[in-house]
Amino acid sequence: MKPLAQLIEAALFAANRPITVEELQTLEPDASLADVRTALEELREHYDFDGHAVEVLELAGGYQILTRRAFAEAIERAQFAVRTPRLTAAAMETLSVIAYRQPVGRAEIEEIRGVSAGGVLRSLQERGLIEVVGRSEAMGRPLLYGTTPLFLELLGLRDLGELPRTDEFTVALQPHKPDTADSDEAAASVPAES
Amino acid sequence: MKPLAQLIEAALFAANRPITVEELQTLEPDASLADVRTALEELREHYDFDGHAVEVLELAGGYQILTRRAFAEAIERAQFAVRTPRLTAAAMETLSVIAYRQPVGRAEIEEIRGVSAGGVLRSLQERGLIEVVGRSEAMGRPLLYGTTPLFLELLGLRDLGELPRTDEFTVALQPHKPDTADSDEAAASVPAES
Amino acid sequence: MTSPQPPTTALGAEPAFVVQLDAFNGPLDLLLHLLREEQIDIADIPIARIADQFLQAIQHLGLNQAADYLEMAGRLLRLKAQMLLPRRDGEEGWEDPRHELVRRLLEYQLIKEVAGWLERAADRRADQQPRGYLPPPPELPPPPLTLDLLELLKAVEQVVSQIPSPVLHRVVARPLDTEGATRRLEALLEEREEFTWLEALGPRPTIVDLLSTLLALLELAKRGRILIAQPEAFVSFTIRRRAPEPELVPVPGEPPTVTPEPAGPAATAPMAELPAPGAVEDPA
Repeated sequence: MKPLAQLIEAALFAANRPITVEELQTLEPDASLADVRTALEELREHYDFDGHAVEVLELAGGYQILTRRAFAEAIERAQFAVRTPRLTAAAMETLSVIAYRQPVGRAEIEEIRGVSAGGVLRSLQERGLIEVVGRSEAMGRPLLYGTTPLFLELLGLRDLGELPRTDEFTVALQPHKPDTADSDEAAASVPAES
Repeated sequence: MKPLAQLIEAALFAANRPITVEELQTLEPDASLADVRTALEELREHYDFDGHAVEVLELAGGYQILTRRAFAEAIERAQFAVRTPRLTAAAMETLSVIAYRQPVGRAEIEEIRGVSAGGVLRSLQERGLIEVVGRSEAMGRPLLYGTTPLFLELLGLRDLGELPRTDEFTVALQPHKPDTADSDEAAASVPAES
Repeated sequence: MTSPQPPTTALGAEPAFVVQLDAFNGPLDLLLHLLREEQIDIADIPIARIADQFLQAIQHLGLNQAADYLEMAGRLLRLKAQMLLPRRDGEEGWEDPRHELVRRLLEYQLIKEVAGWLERAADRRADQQPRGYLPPPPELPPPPLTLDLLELLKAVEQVVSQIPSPVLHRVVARPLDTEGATRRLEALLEEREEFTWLEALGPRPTIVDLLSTLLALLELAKRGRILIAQPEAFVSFTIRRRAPEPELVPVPGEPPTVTPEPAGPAATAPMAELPAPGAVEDPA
């Protein structure tokens, strides 16, 4: 591996979060951003062609080394690592509203979900998944929330543009059997309206 | 790389501690301890000959993947690349209230900013920017906060007297029409009194 | 009563309707569940039936959830009432009162779909582990905190701009036209020997007119030009020219002759200097 690729490997390995190209550039001030990108590509190919169990992924606006999905089960079985705990359904719903409506205030979130949102918002904020991004001009100047880079990291997304468009979801409330695991197939087959 | 070496690479990468050969064996029950050792050796050689920035080390009775010593400096720099912490808007606002009103209690800060201040006060205190300077005589004898010398140091001020007077701000504290957005022009044209 | 935990079933004919509310993320979620259980087309929700089922489902609510569910219960009951209102066939402007509820249900359903997608994405991501072991970071001085005066001042401005401007009661000085009122009264006195308070006020008096007239009257009485009397309680008092002997209430202390004080302070002073009521009657 070339020296820059080595430097980048060491940095990505040591950092436990996605690192941006700009941050990586500070490792070698003489290198251009293009050099950094080339070295990242070298590292990525190296991992891929040599059959490493880890890969370089683009996540939340940066790059991170993660184990490949194929080894998830083995790692979990051996209990060498703890799987990130799942969010509650309430937290996921709240995140969904914020992800699609950001910047969005608490009142709108509560209106859409039909329940008060204070506790969930606080806990999402504490986990670093959402943050206050401003204040509305509306009465009382309520706080507005948006998602953080950590949110993208949690979902394995490069950026918010990777979220599906809402019209790609089906909202089928036609009568159907309640117990079928419907979401995936239904979404694929039924075209959504507006 | 052979499948067992891959499994071991994934496990060592994800593990949060050194892993013993016996533990690694649980990844592949069909493999013998000798197989595991051979695979570890394969992995180690792979890292060494391919010029990776990481290596397999035997540590505390187990095995770990760590960055090579040669990259310590680069990694340190990578840690520096963590964005210099800035104060959040909430912290800034709280700090400004304290700077101008000190000694000031939490209730007054919350009254002025319209939001609860507990978390922000704690973090400002942890950063050494504010400190408890006394207790109010009011009911419950609440703590009073003031700014620290570090606060002055960071701002490059000799003393608090060097803070600009509030009437030098564009948003004048003088009473003015509540509903006209007059702040800028008004402040620019009308000389401040006193 | 034999089966201890009947499965979550919607209300058929059975009264044994058990819904584990903890399983729902709020009233909309519960409502969606009821609609699905009953295989109801969302375009045509039988509000009365669904409202009853909803009420039954939330009967045993814990207090901490109650507010959200009760609000929905209220909405449903109002909808139920609205649906009962008669409407003319083919009426143009009639809007289905269920429309808003349907919109919210669809929106919430969408959010649930999105949440499901996010959850699957998070699950997939959780299949990939980041580096597990992180050695303690080298002892570094904490990075310098970025803090500059400009930012602090911006924050001050931000705070200051958010302080609501105090609502001040604005006092508008509206000068009383006592002199005008005096002239009007004098003109009236020329014409008539006696008139009532209401006549003195004229048609549609403003509060300023009223006060001006009152002050003018008191001033005239003080100067001995008029007599003021109220025949009985709660009736308009009468004003009489004081040419002959006083037979009504005499104004004490003032000679009925020409007074050297043409207009006392009360006649010209703005409202703020309005003398206390006793001051005119009792100059001693």
